[in-house]
Amino acid sequence: MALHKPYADIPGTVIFDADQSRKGYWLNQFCMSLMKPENRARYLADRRAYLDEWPMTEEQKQAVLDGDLNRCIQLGGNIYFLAKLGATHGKSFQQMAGSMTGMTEEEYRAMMLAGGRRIDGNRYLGEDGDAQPHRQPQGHGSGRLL
Amino acid sequence: MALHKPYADIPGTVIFDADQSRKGYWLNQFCMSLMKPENRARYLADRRAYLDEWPMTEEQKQAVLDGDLNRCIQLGGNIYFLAKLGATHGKSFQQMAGSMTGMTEEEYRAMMLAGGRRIDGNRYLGEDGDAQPHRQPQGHGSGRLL
Amino acid sequence: MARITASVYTSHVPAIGAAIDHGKTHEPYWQPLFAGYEFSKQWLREHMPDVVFLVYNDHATAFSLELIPTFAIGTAARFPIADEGWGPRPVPEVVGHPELASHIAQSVIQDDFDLTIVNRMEVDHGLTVPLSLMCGQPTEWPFKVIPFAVNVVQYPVPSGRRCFALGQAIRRAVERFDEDLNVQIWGTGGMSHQLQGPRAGLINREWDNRFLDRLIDDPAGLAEVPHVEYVREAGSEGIELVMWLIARGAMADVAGGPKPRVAHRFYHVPASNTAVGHLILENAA
Amino acid sequence: MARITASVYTSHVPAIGAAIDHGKTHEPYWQPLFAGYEFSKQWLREHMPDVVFLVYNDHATAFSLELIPTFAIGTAARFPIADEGWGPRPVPEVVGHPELASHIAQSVIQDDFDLTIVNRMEVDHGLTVPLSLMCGQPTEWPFKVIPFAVNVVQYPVPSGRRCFALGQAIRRAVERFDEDLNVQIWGTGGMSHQLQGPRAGLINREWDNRFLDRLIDDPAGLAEVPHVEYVREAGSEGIELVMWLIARGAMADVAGGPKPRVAHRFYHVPASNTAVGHLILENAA
Ligand SMILES: [Fe+3]
Ligand SMILES: [Fe+3]
Repeated sequence: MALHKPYADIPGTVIFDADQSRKGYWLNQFCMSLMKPENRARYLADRRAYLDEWPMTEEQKQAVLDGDLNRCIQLGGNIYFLAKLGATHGKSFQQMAGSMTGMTEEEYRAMMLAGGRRIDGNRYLGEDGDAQPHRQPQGHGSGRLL
Repeated sequence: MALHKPYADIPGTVIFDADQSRKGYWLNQFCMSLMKPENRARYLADRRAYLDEWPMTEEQKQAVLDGDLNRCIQLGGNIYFLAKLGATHGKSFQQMAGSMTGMTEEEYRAMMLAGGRRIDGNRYLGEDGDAQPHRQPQGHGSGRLL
Repeated sequence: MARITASVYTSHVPAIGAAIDHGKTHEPYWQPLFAGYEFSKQWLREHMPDVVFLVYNDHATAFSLELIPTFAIGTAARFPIADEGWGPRPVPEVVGHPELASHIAQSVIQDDFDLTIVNRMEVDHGLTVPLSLMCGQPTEWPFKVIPFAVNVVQYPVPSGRRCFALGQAIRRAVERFDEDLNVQIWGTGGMSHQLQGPRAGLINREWDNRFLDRLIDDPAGLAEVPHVEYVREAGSEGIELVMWLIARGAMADVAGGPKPRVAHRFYHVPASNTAVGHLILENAA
Repeated sequence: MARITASVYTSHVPAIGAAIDHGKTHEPYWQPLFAGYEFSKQWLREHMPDVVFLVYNDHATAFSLELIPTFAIGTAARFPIADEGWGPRPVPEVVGHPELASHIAQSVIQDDFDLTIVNRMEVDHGLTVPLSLMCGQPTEWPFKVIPFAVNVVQYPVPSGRRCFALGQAIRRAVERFDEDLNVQIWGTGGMSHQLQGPRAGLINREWDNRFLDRLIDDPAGLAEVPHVEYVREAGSEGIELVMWLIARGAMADVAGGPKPRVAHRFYHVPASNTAVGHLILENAA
């Protein structure tokens, strides 16, 4: 492995490093294009056709169509790029982040109002916090933004 | 003076620092536009009209129309940007540099073949080398590129 | 001579900007947060700077993956407000200070910081939300702004140590500028938050408050904290906090002067996904 | 493990590219210059690298005044050839090494060099002329290239000391890369030349040759020379020579290894407005 990744042992977290950035290049650049209102309109009019203009993998396109942000992030997406996609669909950062936990919007909002997710048990893979792989999904949401 | 300029005492030389860059911003950006063949064609078809599309000062536009590169540089131009202007007119770096000395193309080329301009007398303003202000112009050229 | 009179630290959560823009600041959800900035608005009116050197990060707005500067300084005369996907925020354009910005760029590049100089850049919520929090909704911002964008999006981001040293270089640069200017330096972003994955919504009050304590009293020690601790303890987007060390490094005590005065300290959870932290430190006059 | 086996230094005068592209290399004006590179082409065939880390400066081509990175590393898979006003040079596209480039970027950023990462960039004569001089006119370049662009256009440019330290960090980064790669580092630009004003055409043979001597034997001392000496002694564009210190800093002796072997040294005046210098230094195997 070329890059040293001291962050690989954090549960429920993908660090946007050079490897992820390379993988997600066109997915993220597609998201950037949605900063222009005319592109947002074209995308919303025919999502599949707009996606097909970009050299993304079929998996990446499907993850976008599904509104599956966890999958988008695994495939190289970064949340600040994906935020343009969310905004285009009228979704807030809170809705986007919440969708990735498997909670409903109400469940996630309630967690935040109660002080947010606890750090205990969520520092290292293999602990028993609610962000650990064996405890997913966390709620009654669809896991999808759309 | 905000910027310290230890290079201010070198004869016949303008250093492209932040002050020059700010002054020459649009002059240089105009030159950059000539990297596109369609812009070169439009510029050559009607130089004045093309220049009038840019928020340059009238002095800058006139210096470009005159092919007066020394003046362009005093007004904030940088040689690497101006090179795009030269190239658009089919001129080489040697023709561009030569024009700024007041020599003819042949005189300048002969100086270079003979080993180039001497450093002695040309390090500090106030010495007596051939680049000093009191010894300009140096030859029988027009001082203009065009 | 120009001088840095104070530093301001604040989160820059986009939802805060939306709450201001849509007139929701008195709603029960938002009221406690904006109450924490009432002091700050008054303080700013009484300590109005000529220029704010505003350290923030671009959130994939001006900089896409085509080009990622570690440190970018805005030397332009004006900076338009970006459209981040909802249309541009309805706030005034940002007016720069090209002379001071260029002077700082020249000085810190000669001090071995490898800046990228930017003359054309739109600014996003990272820069405009702190302005709104501190100034409210004026028709023009009441001071000039030098935008200073730090890469905290693609790993590796600059280290805390590097940011702290950069702040010191910025202070030296400002003090060498001939014009008599009152300059504040603002550090923005953070505090704990994670916007992605099953760990989204992470908040770490204890770590955040310890960060505030150490930022005040032990910034040099705090600057040694490695990236991975920010990510592990404060969430993947908590890494933004390294930017606060740039502002802190520019304070007088780091160069042997007196300790800054803590004019204000505030902490609140949540704003959207995020813990909000806020500090105002004044240099002795 | 990847390793830096040699460093190559050469001027990158655009007229040299034009002479190659237009078949003028045997004309009397050009013949002495190209004769100086005959050895080098043969040497390269015998010491073919997998990757060349190519230090050059962009000449207002990829970077306009909108954005000026002090140090930019190309991490893309391909780099198209720029149109500098005469149409693009008729040479192959440049193929990058994204994995090694990203690895180096990560490593040197963590070593406190504030790089700009670039994934979309056209390359100009500063990068392609050295390739043509060393490789001739192949249909594909025989190795991958990591473009590394240094700002030497708008003042202040990075100091010699900074460049020399960066070279050392690059060497450490290369040696930490797992794949077994033969890497060369090339430093380009210079030697003495001035392209502007009444002092255009300046050549300083003595200073240039002293620079070559010290680059070989006393690079750390040479790295202390301030910018203004380059400009004063070697012309306003002679400042490009600071880039050679990046390549030199990456050689083994700087990290306590054996002195490099001088495989080739060449100096010629003129190429267009410029003094041409060229060195090949080999690390012990
Ligand atoms: Fe942020
Ligand atoms: Fe060059």
